[in-house]
Amino acid sequence: MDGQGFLLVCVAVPLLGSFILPLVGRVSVRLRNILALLFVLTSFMAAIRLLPQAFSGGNPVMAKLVLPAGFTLGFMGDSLAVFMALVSSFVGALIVFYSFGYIEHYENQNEYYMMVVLFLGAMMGLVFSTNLVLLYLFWEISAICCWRLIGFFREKQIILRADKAFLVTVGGAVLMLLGFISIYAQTGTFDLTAMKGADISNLAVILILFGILSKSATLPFHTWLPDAGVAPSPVTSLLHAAVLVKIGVYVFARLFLVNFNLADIWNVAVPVIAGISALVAAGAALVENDLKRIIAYSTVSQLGFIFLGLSCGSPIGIAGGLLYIFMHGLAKGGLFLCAGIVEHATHTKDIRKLGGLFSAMPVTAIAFLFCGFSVMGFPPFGGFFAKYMVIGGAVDAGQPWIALTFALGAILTIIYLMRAFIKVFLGSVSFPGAKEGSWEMVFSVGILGLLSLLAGIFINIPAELVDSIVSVLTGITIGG
Amino acid sequence: MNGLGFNTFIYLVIIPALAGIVILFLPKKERLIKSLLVFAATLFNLITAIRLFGLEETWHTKWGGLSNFGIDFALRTDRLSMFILLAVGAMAFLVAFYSFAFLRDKDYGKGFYFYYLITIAFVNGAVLANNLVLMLFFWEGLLVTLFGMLLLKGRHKYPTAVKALTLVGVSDLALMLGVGVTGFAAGTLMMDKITAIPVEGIAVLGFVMMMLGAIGKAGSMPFHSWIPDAADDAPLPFMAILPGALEKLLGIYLLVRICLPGTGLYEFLPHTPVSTVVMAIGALTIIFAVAMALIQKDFKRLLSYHAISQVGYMVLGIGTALPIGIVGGLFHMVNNAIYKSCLFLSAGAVERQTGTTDLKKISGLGAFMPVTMICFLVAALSISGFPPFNGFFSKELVFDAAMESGIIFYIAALLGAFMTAASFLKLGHAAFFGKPQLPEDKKVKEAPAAMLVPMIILAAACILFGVWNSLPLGQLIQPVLGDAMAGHNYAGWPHTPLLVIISIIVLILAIANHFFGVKRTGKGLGAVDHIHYAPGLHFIYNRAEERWFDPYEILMVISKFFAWIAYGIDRAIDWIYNGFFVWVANSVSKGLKEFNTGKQSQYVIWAVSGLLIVIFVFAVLVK
Amino acid sequence: MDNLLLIITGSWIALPLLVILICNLLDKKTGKSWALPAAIVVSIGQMITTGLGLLQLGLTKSGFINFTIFWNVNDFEEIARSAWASAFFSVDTLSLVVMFAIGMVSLISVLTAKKMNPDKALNFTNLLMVLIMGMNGLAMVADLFSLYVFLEITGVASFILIALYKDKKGLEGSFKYLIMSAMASAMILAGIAIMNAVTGGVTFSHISGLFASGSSLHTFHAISLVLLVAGIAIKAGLAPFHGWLPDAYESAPASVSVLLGGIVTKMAGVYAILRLAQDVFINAKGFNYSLLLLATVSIVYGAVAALKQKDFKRILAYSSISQIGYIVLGAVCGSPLGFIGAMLHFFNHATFKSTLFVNSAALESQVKTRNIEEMGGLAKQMPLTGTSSVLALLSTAGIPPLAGFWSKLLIIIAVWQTGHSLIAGIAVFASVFTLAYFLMIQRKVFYGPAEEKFAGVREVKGGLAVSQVMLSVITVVMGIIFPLVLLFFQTRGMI
Amino acid sequence: MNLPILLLLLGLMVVAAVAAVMIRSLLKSAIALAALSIVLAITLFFLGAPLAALFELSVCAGLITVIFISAISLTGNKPKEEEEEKIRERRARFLKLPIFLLIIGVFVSLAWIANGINISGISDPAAPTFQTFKNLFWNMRQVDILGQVIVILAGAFAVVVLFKERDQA
Repeated sequence: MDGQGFLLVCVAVPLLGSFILPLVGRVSVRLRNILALLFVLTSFMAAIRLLPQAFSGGNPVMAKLVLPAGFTLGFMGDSLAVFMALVSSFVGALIVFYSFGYIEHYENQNEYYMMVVLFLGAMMGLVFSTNLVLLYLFWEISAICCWRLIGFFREKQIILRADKAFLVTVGGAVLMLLGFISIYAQTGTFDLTAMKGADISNLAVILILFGILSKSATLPFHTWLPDAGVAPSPVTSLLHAAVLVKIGVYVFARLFLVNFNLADIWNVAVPVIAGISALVAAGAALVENDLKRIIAYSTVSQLGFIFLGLSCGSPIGIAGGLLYIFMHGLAKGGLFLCAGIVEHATHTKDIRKLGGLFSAMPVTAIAFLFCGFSVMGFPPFGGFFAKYMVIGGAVDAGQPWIALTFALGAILTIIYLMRAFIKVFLGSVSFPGAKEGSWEMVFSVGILGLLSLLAGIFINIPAELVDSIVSVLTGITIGG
Repeated sequence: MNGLGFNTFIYLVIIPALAGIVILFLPKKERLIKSLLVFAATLFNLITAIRLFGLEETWHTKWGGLSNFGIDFALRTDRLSMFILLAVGAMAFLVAFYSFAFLRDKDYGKGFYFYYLITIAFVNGAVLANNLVLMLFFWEGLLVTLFGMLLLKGRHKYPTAVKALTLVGVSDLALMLGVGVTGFAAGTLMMDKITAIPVEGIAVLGFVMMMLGAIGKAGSMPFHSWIPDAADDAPLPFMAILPGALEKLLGIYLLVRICLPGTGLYEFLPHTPVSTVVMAIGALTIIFAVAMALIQKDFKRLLSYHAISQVGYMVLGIGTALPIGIVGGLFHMVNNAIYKSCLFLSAGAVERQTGTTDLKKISGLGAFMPVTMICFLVAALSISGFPPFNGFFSKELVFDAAMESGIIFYIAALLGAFMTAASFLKLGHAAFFGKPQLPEDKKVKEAPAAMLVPMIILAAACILFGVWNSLPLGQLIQPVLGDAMAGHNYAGWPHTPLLVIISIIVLILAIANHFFGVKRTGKGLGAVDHIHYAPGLHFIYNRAEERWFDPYEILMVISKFFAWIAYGIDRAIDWIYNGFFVWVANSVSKGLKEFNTGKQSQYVIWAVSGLLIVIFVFAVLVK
Repeated sequence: MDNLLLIITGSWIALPLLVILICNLLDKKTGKSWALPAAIVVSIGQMITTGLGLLQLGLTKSGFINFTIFWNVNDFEEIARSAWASAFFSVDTLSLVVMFAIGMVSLISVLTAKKMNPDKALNFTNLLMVLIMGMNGLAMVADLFSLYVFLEITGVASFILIALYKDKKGLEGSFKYLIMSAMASAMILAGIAIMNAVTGGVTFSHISGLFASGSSLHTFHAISLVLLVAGIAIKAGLAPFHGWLPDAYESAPASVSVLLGGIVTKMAGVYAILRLAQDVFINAKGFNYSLLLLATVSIVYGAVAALKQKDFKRILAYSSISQIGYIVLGAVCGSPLGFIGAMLHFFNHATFKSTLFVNSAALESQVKTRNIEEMGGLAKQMPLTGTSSVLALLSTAGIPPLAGFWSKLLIIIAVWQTGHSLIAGIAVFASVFTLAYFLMIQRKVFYGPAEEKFAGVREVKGGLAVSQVMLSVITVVMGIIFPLVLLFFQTRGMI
Repeated sequence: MNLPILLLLLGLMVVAAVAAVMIRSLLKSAIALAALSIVLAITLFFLGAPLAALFELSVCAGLITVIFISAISLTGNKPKEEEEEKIRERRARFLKLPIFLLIIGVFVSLAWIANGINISGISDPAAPTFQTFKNLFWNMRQVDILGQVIVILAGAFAVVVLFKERDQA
């Protein structure tokens, strides 16, 4: 199979495969689970297979369907896309695996697996698509999946929150669509490759930012994300780590770093928004008492860092932002899965009621701590490099004060994550009968915790990928 | 660049780290193997440091994709780093040796060795690093081992661990920002290529942040308050090695790296505002920490406050930016590492033998533990600045520099010296002299040899470095300053007799004060009660004991305050979605619903109004 | 004209007529039992023939096919040029697309009506055939006056259909519709009369020639246009002419509201606007701008007003007002892309709105209520209804990859491109409201904790189930094959 | 065209109009109105306005009637006594109408004759020349014819659905 084939496999297998899962589920639960995992892994393997060509520096793999009126649809596997696909499909596969243990006692499993796999498929489609409409299409598919998955438990309040998430993200998305349309009105095409390097109006940028910020849960469109914590833990993990919020930052990178020339004003405006978002969310995380909401606010806060890195305009910052996506994916995925194990064992998420779980679930606790350290940015965990590069990037772009703001945000990160950790795992024992989760669950969090550490120690591997993306983005190789 | 350089450099990091990992995977029972492994690793570390001594080399390799952002895996040795490495190696070896005995019957030995070796690896790495980010990597990595070590004695000790993690984390984040700004201001992250960035514009931020990082690691104010708590909650070898020695070494190392005249990262000149600020931090640290030490009633806690206050002298000395001050500061750092470790180790010996370090429960131990007492006395006299122990000489150098920079700093330093002496008089008196008093059913003997040997070596070093101070000064410290030392030599007896006389007067005053206090209360422990319970001071002391001045508590209050504001903003935004939008949509919709009554006449009226709209559009367009 | 074409074109009027004749002339019992199957045959036949027609159309260069009804006149060419002649039908892509939709919705309506008693079934079939003929005629005429005639046929048939059960509500709704419709007729007729007087003719080609030449608007032209716009707006149910629409939809029997909501009011009003915008008032600014305004008002009004409704069908009615706005927007913005969008949205609207009305019928038959407040958690008992309603609602709200997204997208693009960016913004944002009220439906009806009292509820079977599946498939497939649709229009030369 | 036929037609119109107003049953009244339209259409045609005649035929005779029928069928009946009361009232009011109309008609006719106006001369010169009614009706507007057929069908069904069954009910 050639590159194009792998590209299409990467997108199509989970997208189409998801629809047969409910059918298979009627026959055999086990087979359905294995198939779900297989579909996601297929994507992952295909993405790996695309890796050499994407990073060889030559022309990226393309698959196109030429249509009239600038509607040409296409998939392209360039380095940025493959990188994102790898991160998402890998974390996604772990989450699916985790679900085997987590979800087995609940109803609507068929729909669950279908939506999760479809969700990841949409992510694959989104990262590879070269057409704004196609991008929007996958964007909204992910919103649908998100809606169904958040409302998984089918309670009135939960559904209200699912609806809220759907409405806020769609509200942003339609404005983004308007932005796309204004670009279309200007360039006459939706094909990104055909309009590379175009200058776009500030109006279009604002409109697109509405979409990106609402999807990536940045102030003032963020409150749906903490509310979405009512979903099953693998789902929140998926939203926060693998797919949903990453979509926004990916599209930001794809549009504003790769494709269009951004006016200078945005190199200040976006970091300022991101900074406010990072601080406010961090503060809220310190007040919250619901474990998942704390982690969710943490995501909002960390997304601020990612946006800072991507938007500040210096190569090191961009590299940091991309690295941050990777590290945050691993760590935040792990945190939520740990929270899931805790919730599974104790049936509460209120950290005031929890405590002393370390001895009952040591692996989970340590994985939580590892992931937490990565998010806090302590070496030798992976988050350190990302955090440094983002902050250093902001300084490099001549915005030391914004960097200082983010350093304050990072301080708050330490405080709230440690608060969560000690209240849940340390202190007096609150649930004497609590047990460690099933082996699938523990294995998944263990892997994520370990990877958070290994990604820091062997930083050169992800850094190599990121560097090659950045050198494509900026057209130059910095330093030596 | 030769092969030897690389291998030896990198092994300083790799060997201890590998040994640590191996220990982690060894079964709990294999005590001997673990001990041997630790012994071998630390010995290797010491020998390598000695072998490398005098080597000045740089070595660098690409660090994956990071290299393209100026982040190389670059190491170097110069006089400063070799000096620090040597000190680290020596301290690490001694404390490891001590721990074998101390930890024999503790169940957290494995974890301690693991963290211990990793810590040494990281410290070595941080000192060796030539790239600022690489340094930051190792530097901040210590946070994790710090956290782990503080949790060793049980998970209920977490408040201290979290406190330490937070405070040091804050200073490390400051350093992270500082590294970023420094790299930006200098255009490179390679430390050997950065010299004397003028402290102006954006570089001010970089300088301040680097400084915060350095003094935070050293345990100066305002990043100090976890240390006394750790004294209660952490295993004693930890106190001896980390707050007592390695963290000071590392913090002061960076401080000197930043401030060294001529070759430092920043242009740091005497009699400048920045210099004054740094000195002020040093002076405040001395006074407040020692004032707190004065009133402590616990052996380890008292020592831990001294661990803070001594940093003040180093910061003060280096902050003067004068060669004499920097030499003094570095010398004091070495001396402090020696006598403070010795003090902690003796505290450990007391703890191991009696089971407590609470001074109210023990006294007159001198009769049972003479060797410990002698080692303690040497170190205590040293830290109090009695001649001819090493502490005296380094303090005199700092006094000299402080005098030159401003009399106020000198007075602060003197005040500190007075209280240091007073508190150690009290401590020594209470613990080792007076009527023997022991906790029940305890037969107290002298500590085992494995613990005594390091203490004796350290006590001996106190005397050696005092009497023969040209050995450390001439061989180790003054070369660090390089050209700035031209024409100076601070070895030997202090050069300013007047200051020496004043110092001795202060010491005599301290002794007088002690006897006054003992007479008043009738026991050694109450020697400073008249200061503790003095009007006004009493109030402040009480507040301090209630942690009113604890920067961690203040940080928490500020964070909470900020968090509530942020939460308010967050809820307000959420209300816009959950409340406002829904309310508007519902009320508009409700209005429209009520509008649609089902009456035909109304429909006709609307239709007519619609017709009017259409007519209006046409009318506008026709014109 | 070859024979195949003759059969195809002939069937559009002849087939329903034939069914009426057969069913009414046979003995009563047979006629009644044959009525609904015959109607199904007609509907499916229409779907097939329009499909064939589209293929046939691809062979022609001109993009349309003209054909006479009863007989060929000798001097056809001359007559066709005459400003007064309405001697032939003319079909183009638009006609065929809407006729396909007519066939489809009729089929759904008949499937929904399966349970009717035989007497009603015969009457229903008769009127449905009249309605189909009316709508087909509407789709094919090329003359203003004939357009009016078929509008009235459609109207009359639907009045009676609404009142089919002669319950009080049905009669009332029907009467409201009738009165408003009569007002509309008067205006349209007056408009046509004035147009005739000032331009000297009533055929599309004649009038469009005058408008296309760009000559300035005469006052009488303007008056005529005002009357036409207002009249058609009433027929289409554009706000603020919409008053009758929710009442009529709500009060009609289930299978009739499928028809009404899916196709009838769209044919009567929206198709007329599409046709006039495309073929007649080409550069008439007043026509375009006034309808743009009304469309925008409708979009917002319909979406907002639906939020607080309790009756399932009423929500759908308001939703229709909103969706009609989109179609009109695309039709009158003056760009070919927008026109294609409007045409596709017309079709898609027929699909998803029929789905939703079928859902409503299914709920009504199983749960015995249409009040959404009284339902809850039915997705478990009625998975098919639940799923198809989700698909339809997402399509309505314009969420990709469903069909509704693409057509809406084209419309918005066109509106933006023609310089009405503010309107485009409003239109796009209104879809969030659309989503909001549909989410409300989902929340209150399907998606929620299963309730005790509905434990005995079962999924619908038979016609309702078939139509739900069929329509859902169309919605999804249309969404997925959209690129091909676009290619099709390119070959048609419309882009 | 000759006057007598015209007068005959006009007379028929008057009769139909009066019938439309006076007849008790609304349905029959509507049919009378349709008859009136047909006569009017014929008149218009003879007077040389074929197009107007055609539209009159389509609209008034066909559509309007059907709409009336639908409307009537949708509305309910009043109680019998009340309805009769109403009709009596109306009859009393309109009883003078025929006489009044007759007098006016006579006067207008006399005035026309006195002035010697040639009625056949009034025709729109701008109107196109249609060869025959047949051509106009069957060739040029055959779509409308079809429409009429369907309209009438619809009207028939309206009656069937709404009247016939109501009586049964």
